[in-house]
Amino acid sequence: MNYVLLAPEILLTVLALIVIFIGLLVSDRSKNMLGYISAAGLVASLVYVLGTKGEGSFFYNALVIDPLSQFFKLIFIVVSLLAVIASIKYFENNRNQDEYYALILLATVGMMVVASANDLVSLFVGFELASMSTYVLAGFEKKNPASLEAALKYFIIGSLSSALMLFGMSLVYGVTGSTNITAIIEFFKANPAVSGLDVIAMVFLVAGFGFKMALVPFHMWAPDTYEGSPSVVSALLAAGSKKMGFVAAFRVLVLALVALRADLWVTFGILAVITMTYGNIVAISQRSIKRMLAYSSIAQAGYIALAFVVTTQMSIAGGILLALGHALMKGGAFIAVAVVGYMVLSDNKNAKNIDDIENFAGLGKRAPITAFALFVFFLALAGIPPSAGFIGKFVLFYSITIEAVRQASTWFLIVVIIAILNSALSIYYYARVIRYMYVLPPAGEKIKEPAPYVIAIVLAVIGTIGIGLYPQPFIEMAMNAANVVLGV
Amino acid sequence: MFGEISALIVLLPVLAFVLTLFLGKKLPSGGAYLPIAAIAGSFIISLGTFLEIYPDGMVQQSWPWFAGMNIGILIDPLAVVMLMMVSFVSLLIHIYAVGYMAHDPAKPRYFAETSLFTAAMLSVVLSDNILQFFISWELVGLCSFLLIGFWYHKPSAAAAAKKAFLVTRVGDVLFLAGIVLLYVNISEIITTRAFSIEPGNFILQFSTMFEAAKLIDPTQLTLITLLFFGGAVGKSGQFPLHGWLPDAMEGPTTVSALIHAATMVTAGVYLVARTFPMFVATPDTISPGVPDALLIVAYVGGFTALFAATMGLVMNDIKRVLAYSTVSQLGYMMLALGTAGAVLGAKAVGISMFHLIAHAFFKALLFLCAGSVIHAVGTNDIREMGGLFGKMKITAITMLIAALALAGIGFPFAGLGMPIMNIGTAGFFSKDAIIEGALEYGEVKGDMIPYGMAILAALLTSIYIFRLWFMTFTGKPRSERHAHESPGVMTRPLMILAIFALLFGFSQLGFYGYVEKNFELMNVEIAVHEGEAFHPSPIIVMLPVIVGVLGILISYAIYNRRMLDMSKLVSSGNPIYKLLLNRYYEPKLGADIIGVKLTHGVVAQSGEFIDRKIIDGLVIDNIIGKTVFMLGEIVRKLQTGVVQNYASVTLLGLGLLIILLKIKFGGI
Amino acid sequence: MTLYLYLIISAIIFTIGAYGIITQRSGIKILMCIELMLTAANLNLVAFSSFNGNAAGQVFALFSIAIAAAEAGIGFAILVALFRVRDTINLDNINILRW
Amino acid sequence: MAALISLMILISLIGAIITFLTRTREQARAVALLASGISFVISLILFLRFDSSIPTIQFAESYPWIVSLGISLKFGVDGIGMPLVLLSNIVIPLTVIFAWGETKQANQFYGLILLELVGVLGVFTSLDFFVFYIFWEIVLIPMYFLISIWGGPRKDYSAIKFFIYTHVASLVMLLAIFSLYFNAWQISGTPNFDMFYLLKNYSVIESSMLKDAIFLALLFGFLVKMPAVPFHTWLPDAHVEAPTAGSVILAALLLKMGGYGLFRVILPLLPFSGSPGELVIVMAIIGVVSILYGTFLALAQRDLKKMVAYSSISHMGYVTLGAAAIVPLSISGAMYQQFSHGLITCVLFMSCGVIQHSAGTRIIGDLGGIAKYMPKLTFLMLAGFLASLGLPGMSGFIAEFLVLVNSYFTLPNFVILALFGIVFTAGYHLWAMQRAVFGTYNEKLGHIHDGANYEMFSMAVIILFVIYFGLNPNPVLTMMTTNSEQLYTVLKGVVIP
Repeated sequence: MNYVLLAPEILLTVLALIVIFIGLLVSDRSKNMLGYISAAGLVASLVYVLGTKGEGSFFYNALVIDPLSQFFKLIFIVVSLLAVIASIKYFENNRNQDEYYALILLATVGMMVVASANDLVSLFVGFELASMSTYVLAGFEKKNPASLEAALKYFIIGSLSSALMLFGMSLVYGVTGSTNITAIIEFFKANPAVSGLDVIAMVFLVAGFGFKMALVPFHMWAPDTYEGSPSVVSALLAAGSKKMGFVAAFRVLVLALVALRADLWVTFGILAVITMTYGNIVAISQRSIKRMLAYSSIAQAGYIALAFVVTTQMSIAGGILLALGHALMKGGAFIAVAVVGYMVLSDNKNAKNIDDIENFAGLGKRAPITAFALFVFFLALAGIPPSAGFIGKFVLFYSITIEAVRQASTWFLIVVIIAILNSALSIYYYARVIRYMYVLPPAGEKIKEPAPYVIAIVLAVIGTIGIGLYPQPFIEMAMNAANVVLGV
Repeated sequence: MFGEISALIVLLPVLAFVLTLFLGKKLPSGGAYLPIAAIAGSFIISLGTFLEIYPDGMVQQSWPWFAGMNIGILIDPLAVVMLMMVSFVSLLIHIYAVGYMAHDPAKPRYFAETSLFTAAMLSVVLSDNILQFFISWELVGLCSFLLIGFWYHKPSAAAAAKKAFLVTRVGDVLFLAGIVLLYVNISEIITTRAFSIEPGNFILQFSTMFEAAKLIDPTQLTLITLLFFGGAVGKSGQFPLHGWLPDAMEGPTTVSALIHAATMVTAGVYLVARTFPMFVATPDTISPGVPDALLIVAYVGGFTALFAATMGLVMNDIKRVLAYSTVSQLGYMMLALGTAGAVLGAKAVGISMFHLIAHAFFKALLFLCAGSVIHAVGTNDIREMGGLFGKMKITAITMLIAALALAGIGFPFAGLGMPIMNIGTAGFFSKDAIIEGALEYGEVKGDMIPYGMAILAALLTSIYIFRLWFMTFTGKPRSERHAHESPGVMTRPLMILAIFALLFGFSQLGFYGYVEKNFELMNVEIAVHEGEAFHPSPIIVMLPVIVGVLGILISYAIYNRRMLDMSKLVSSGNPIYKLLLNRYYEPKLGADIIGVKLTHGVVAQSGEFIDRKIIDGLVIDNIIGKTVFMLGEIVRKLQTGVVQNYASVTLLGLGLLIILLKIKFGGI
Repeated sequence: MTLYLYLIISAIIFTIGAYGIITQRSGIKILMCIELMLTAANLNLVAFSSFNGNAAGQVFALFSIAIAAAEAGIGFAILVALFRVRDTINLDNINILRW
Repeated sequence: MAALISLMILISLIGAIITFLTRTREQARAVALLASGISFVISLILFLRFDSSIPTIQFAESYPWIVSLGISLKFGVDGIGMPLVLLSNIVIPLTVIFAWGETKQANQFYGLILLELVGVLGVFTSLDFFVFYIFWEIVLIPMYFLISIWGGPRKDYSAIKFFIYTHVASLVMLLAIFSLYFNAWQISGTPNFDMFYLLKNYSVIESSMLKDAIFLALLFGFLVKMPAVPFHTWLPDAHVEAPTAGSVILAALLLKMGGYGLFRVILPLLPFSGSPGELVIVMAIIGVVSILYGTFLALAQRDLKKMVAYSSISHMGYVTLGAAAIVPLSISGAMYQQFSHGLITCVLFMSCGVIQHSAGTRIIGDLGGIAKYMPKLTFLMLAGFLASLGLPGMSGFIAEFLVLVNSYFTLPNFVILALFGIVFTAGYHLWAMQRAVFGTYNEKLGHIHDGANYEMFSMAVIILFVIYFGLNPNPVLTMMTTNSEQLYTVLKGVVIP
């Protein structure tokens, strides 16, 4: 049992403390370096995660390192990295940077813990660690009422659902007599008779995770929070902590349900379909781009949730791939919106609703890199090849189609057709923004896009297209992860 | 050696077309001499070929084209006489045009198009397969379209061009359908009846068609031939597709002379003559002993001859009179093919072709004379002419000759059993033969209707043509515009044509003998439904001439001597006169009602409505598009922004899920 | 059957909390309701642990109590910050973000 | 010389990227012309070295890509793809020349045109269904921009309609591809996206319902692209709003993708589908309806360009009909119709463009007598219109003749219906010419000038191609026939009720 495998978590935790500590000592001026430090730390842990192969379990099997956890850690670290890099500019000369970066790092650690949690306790702790850090981050612009309102709503719904989750966990513990997931699964395997209580417990867990995943009907907080929070934080939330819900669901629900032979596919099917349709339809009528992105990420959550409908290796691999893709695309998109915000503010100090679609007019001329990046992200989100979004959807839809074929089930067919129509529909609002960026005349002169933003965005673009052009390794990783999920 | 280079007959004018089109502007008189030289070349080669193959030779060349079709040359008697006529007349008219078009800035275009036309027409004549025939046939139509619309800035000209193309197009589609049907039938008998095409032959070659005709299912054959005839009806302006030809007079007069008198319009007749064996082979279901196809050809032809002549009586536009006369004469040719074909077999082709060529000469002459008159007085309306005889003698005399030829004036000595040969104009020989054929048909098959129509048409013919001549050249001038004789370049062709119009008739017997051999050369035997020997009484023999002369006298009396006043007759009060003047309301019916109102107004517009309003507007835009947006607007309002509602939605969802699963699993 | 007693009580507490969250307007009260719900869960854990005869549940409860405390702290912090800019913590008026 | 095809695609792609990066329009258009020219040369080499006597794939290349899904970059052409590759490479350079005077965001404009080239070349050459689909989708994006940046007043509506409408179709097609892929995977146990492999294994699907579902899904995907009535309504809008170059590419190349799908995918599947006879009838009905419907709607149009748009619907109907007739020569005719319509329609849309640019309107009623000031255009436009109405001696006639004659064997009644259309086809072409170009000059137009030389040049070149392929169809037709006969060997069994 070599704790070296936990090096990333440890590194980041320590780094968070160091950042706060430095923050105490140095002057506000020189706090700008903290961003670079934390970025460096994230890079280091990313390299480590990519580099190490081994598996293992720690703390009486409360944490495990396996393909699933590694894959999601990859996602979380990448997203936080993007957020941090962007923040170097976004929170430039902010005198609370130290807390900010520390919180981001802690949130990352929390997500990573969830990714590798194999015990309800560690799962809960990780969940809460990530949640609480992000509550604060969401409200980090203390003078901005929108930001605070976002934080408040996020906090209230978040803590409500963590209460639900805890309640569900308590029931699970009550039924199975253990908090260790492996043991729980064993128990369910041993006596699969559905007693009703365990199903209720499952529902509570669904509610708890569904809050993070922003599945309808547990999504209500998401649009407001994503809109109100600082764009970089929205990036972190949409791209990162959302996936936390998924990995938790993969870890607990899928296994438990498989063990229980309680096929909830109808439930999840309905949830998924409603979620994607809702997200797309509402996104069409948005003028605030951040809000539009929020709804689009609800829709994406709907697509990913299709993985629960047919719990096959293919479908779960597809879900995981789409999660990865979505992390890159959404993260990048929010950061791009941050650039636009920067642009608008540099035009006029006290501009209101800076992410209004009008501000995207002629972006192609004003901020070419950002515009092109957004163009890529949007098309990828719409599932146009070659892109991470396409690969994810491709595998996901494929898995459901073949289930429809294999079981000759009309319902699966209907589900996948609805999904298809949705992704066609989504083109509408993406294309509208693209039109604003490239077709309409610019509202101001060309700006110089700040280096940190550009780096973050370009990284995201490279990731999005790279996965689309060479998905081979990622598909393999996803497949292995899926095997873990299915306990094979 | 001419046989080998016979491809040049077509290629020379094509070359001339290309050169004139691109270099015409730089050359003197719009490069007129290029086509003239080229067509002269074609004429010489045709002549040479004729001399080579006379009396019983043929030229056959064939190259594979695409998908089992071929391009080829077949110069048999039928083709060679036509070749000589077309190239010769075209040559004369080109020469004439140098003078006639002298002042037109667009000369190069004119000469380019006419030489293209000549090329296409020649290719129609010498093609050895129905596909190439059809293609050239279409190109001829194209040139006609271009040349009718030569003065495209005149709306009437543009409209006429369009009408000509569309109306003939109707025929062409039938023709095409015939080809399709033929192709399918031949390939079927290849499989079913073990019919084989020996190497070197191709599926759509005439020779193949004639052999296949014996095997093809009779009703199918009738259908095919009638579809072909439909094409002929379109091109040759037979009823009911005759309407475009009078309108086509919007083009330059030379064009009318070349295309709408001498050559293109006769292509329809030529088509029927070409595929004559198939017509003869059709079964006789309607009237015993008469192939159905021929019967229909006969009736359509006869009726058209009469029908067009009636309209010729009242037209005031000099060219329209001639146009209707052309339609009527083409009717005669069809009539000949139909009636004589039923009783005399292959001889009918000779008779019809003879009239075709004679008609080509005198009708071209008539048009060119008309052209020179128009050139002189600057109007088309014969009511504004008159008394021109003194001013333009050559034109007047040549036109008189042509008129006599058209009226078919002569004296049938031999026909009356005298030991002298018949004396008369070309038209006399050719038309008499046709009427005789109709008569014999009537005698043998006991059906005199075609003959009656022919005789009546003959009478009207001579009336309207001399009405024209008298009103133009005699009496006192009705316009004070100073007219003068046309330049030599225009009058010389007139004289040459006049000579032919006078003397061509005497080649009658030789011509018959030669052309009849045609199908024997292609070793296709034609079943002749011979009746018993036939000796009409002298009066019958004289009848055509008599009616001709009678017609002349009538029109002399009316239009020269003014013996009876026409004003009552030609008043708009007279319904018959109105009917004729409005051309039996054919333009109205065809163009306005069927063309514009029905097709465009009703069908197309309703289609547009369905497409835009229902398929697109209703389904795509409103039902799908609008609903989505409305839904979005409604659903987004759920996001009230009040956090308690969010919480309630969350808990509500939780409750619903629990209930759902309770229903599913039960328990507790 | 005594287990069910505990469960019923915790269920009642939980429901009260849920009801409160839906109906209350003041942010503070809503925080308290959330605490109630967490408490209900903790009660469950403890009860189960004593009936299952292993300590995991109580450990879990301890963790969750600590976390609940932290959560409350953050919650109050946010409310205070909000009060500074909006002069109210009546959640009905805090709806600039919507639709 | 093995990698000619990928070289061709790569060059156009690189050309596109460079074009995007150029600063001035001179550079942009020069680069675009160069790249497409090179690509044309390569396609010419391919065309000349192509052996039309064998129906198999030639110049095949294959590079592994996504191993775990059995996806690899496979390229190659046969008698079905080769002519279209040539067509694409003829049309694009000439479009660049035609649009030589483009000033608005020139580098993007030419770059997008090149991207279209990349897309269509990919579609016509890729033999891996996954890659095929990717190119199929990529094609949409440049066209969306071409319409929505350089388009007319209602460009937003049309562009998005085009995008979503066709995207839905391709997604439906994707589902069918999934099923084929899964089916093949089940059989062999190894994933493989090879097109022919998937098509081959279609026959072993048990449930005929599933077979028909797959078949119809694919058919739908292709028919929308073609477009066939009633899935056509995106086309007129797209054409009316698109810039001339966009319309040209859309009509000449993008529509051909649909037809290509028919020959490459639909026909090989047909005999194994659940109920082949009925499906043939369905296709035939769609084909004939498209012919007549397109004709009559063209007759009803006031806008010249919209008329041309509907005329392409009508012409593509022949492709469907010929394909449905499953007679070797009718299939060749349908393929030839694709090729010839691709050329002819360029001239028509270019004429519309020149008129729009010079007279400022395309409404037939507002024009009139422009031949007076635009002789060159009139000449070329007339040639194009005559070719479009199927005048013999032009490529269009050969195609329609083959389709009509050979379809008569199996679908006589449909052919008779189609023949009706011919008269009206001539009707609307000539009527439009008469009202718009001939007649007295409409003075309200002010002083108008003839088309620019580069425009006239590219139109003239295409006309020459049209005439050449009308007089000598063999170079293209032979390879088509080779393949259609090979298709026929499979299709023989199909009986049409």
